[in-house]
Amino acid sequence: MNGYRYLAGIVTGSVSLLKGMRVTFANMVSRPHTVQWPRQTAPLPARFRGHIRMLADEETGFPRCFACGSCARICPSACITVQGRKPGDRKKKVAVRFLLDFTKCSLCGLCVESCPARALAFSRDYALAGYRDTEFRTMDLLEGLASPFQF
Amino acid sequence: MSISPVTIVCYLLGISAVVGLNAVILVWLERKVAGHMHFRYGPMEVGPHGLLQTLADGIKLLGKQFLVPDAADRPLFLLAPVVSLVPIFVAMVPLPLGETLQAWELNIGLLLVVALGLLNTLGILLAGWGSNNKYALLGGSRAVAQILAYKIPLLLCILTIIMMAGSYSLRQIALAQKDGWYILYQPLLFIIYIVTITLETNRSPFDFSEAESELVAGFHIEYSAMGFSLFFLAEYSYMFIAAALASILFLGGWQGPFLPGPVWSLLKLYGIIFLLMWFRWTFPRLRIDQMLHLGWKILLPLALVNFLVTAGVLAL
Amino acid sequence: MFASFVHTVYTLAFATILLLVVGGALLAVTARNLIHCFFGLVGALLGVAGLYYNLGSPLLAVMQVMIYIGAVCVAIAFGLTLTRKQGEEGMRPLDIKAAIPVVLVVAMLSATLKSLAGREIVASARKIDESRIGWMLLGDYLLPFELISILLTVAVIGAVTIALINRRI
Amino acid sequence: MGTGSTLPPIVHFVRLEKLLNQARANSLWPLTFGLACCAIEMMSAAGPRFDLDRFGAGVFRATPRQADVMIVAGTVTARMAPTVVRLYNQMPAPKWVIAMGNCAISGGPFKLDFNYNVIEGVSRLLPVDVVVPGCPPRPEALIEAFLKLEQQLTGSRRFPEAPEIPLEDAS
Repeated sequence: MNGYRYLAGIVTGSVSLLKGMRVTFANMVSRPHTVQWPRQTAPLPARFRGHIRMLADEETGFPRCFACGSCARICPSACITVQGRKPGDRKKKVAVRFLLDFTKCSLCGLCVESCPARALAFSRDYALAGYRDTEFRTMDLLEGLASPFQF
Repeated sequence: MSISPVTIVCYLLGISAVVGLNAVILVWLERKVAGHMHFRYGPMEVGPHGLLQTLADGIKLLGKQFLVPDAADRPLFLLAPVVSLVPIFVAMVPLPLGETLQAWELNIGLLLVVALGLLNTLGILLAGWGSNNKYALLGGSRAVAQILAYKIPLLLCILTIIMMAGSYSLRQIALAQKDGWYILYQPLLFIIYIVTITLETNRSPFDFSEAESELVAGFHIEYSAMGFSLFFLAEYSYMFIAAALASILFLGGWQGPFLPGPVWSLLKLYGIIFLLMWFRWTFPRLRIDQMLHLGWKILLPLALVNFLVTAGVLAL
Repeated sequence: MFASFVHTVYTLAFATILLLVVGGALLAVTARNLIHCFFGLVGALLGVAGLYYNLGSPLLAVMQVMIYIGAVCVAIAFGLTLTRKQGEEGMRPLDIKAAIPVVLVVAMLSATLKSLAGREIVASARKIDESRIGWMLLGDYLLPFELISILLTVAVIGAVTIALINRRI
Repeated sequence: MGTGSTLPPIVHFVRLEKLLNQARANSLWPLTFGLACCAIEMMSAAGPRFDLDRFGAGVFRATPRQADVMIVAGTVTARMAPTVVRLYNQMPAPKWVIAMGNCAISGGPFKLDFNYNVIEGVSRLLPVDVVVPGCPPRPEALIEAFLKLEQQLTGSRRFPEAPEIPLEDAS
């Protein structure tokens, strides 16, 4: 009986090993799942959160932000610095400085939710890397937007 | 004793070329096989399909700093990679890769190859002790425990083949299989032999002496740059030798229809190496007691029974 | 010119083998570190294999490597890796007891040399067939062969017994 | 060449160094070393979808003696800091550090006045070559870091810039 079990163990063990080898061989001859970034791109999820960005007003092209500071107040990591001024002809303030310290941000999204002007959104910058951390310590979100203060 | 020094130098150069080229090809192949078994590509960007990857690795390792730990046993530490590499140059001498492609026909070629193959453990033990590192020492002592488990089944396999062919000469053994390869007569023995060479070449699932998840990197934990690459070279060359032996002992060596001899022997050889790679990327590592169980309680009795049965059949 | 070069190479090779034997043996008995002793022993045995080859018996040389280095030394190494580092201070290489083997070796060597004195020593040029060794072992020398195997079995049983003393299964 | 080597060579061989740098850039073996959640993204980068091994950087070595790049992936606590430094010191000379994730760059969300046990950026301990911001960064960002390192070593970029993925491509 014992001898039978010994031999049966060897046979069943070998069969199970062969089954495992069949799986890996099938893997090997099937098509790889790799997306060859950066030559190809894998789809990003629709709700992907990159660093926040500032949206522009459709009419004027100025930043939507009126520097109320609620984002800076609610941010748990204190990564946002906002300053605004009133342009001469308007009632509302417009942001003149909007700095993000992305190295402290943990993408919780409280700033986006709390913004009364809906001025903030998540960007789709997914592959940031740099040689110095200072590039990301003060990211100027107003870059590229028009400003009413260009004299 | 009538070999001129020029011939010896030519042989040495040829064997060095084989050792180097084989390692370059095998490392690339291993990474590609591993990649594809994981649904990946493996090296792609260095050269077409990553063909130059190993070259880049080699040049990089040449340019790295070679560290000798302060507490290491300096002479032993420096000697270890050399000890594990040098026997290869002798063991490759009697391997026939073709009708005429053989450095030296030796009437005890098989014994020489097997004896030198066992010296690999000495290099590992030397590295393990010389590094003066607990993981390295554990790796070395595991390698010694391992050799005790696989050596007797390995020698029994070889004895059976010697008995069937009636010669120690690798060339004669290959020629004896003109009418039928020994794998047809001895399928069980072939399986035992493949398992023992997996043990001999220290490859997963039996890579106890460098078990990454237990011993960090085992015996070569303290080796950087060239020391490490010499160990790497030795490991892949031992794979080459073991696979070449398997192809000669069981698959008729260079003999086969249509294609020229060396092509056949390389095909068989790399087929067996692919089998070893396939094992590596399929099976998880055993526990050491399971390995000893396998060696002493399964491989040894099976090889012994097979040996006795073969002897009986041959005597009749 | 060429022949003399070959001759020089062979002489150098022989000198290397001698150095390996003598140096390895000296290292094996004088080194303080146990593992250095072990590798001295390995070197000496390798050198002896080289001597066998030089004497025209490659089979004996290969067997020397396979049995003495591949088996005996590995068994010693297995024991070494399981021993604890203990009592290293007590082992002085120049103990008074070390004189005993020295005296024995000198006596044996002088006796051998005395018996050989005056005779001409010729290395046997006759090639020994491997199969003849097998026939001799299983024919004329069957009794000693079997006695050795009994001795080995006894040694194995003894080792198992010693190993079981502290186990209490 | 930055922080790559601890001792600059006395004599420079231009061609040899170019060759060496090409080889180094194409075989950056990282250390198997993860500290926190970013390590999951690091593993993902080595996995089938992104496959760091395509660039020759997929050989994760367990021992620092054989590694070239240390990826500090996660929060460096005060308790872990000596170990991180020790591992860095154990690596042989041409070696680089990638600070992956906000915690490794600046302490991230743990950078608070009353937090006593988090090192505010691994650059206080080691010379950092490439930073990868994000919480955690995507695997592509880690690959981008390797490409940046390669760019720094060879002086030119062999690969296309990171392509934009618009919202329409989302799955």
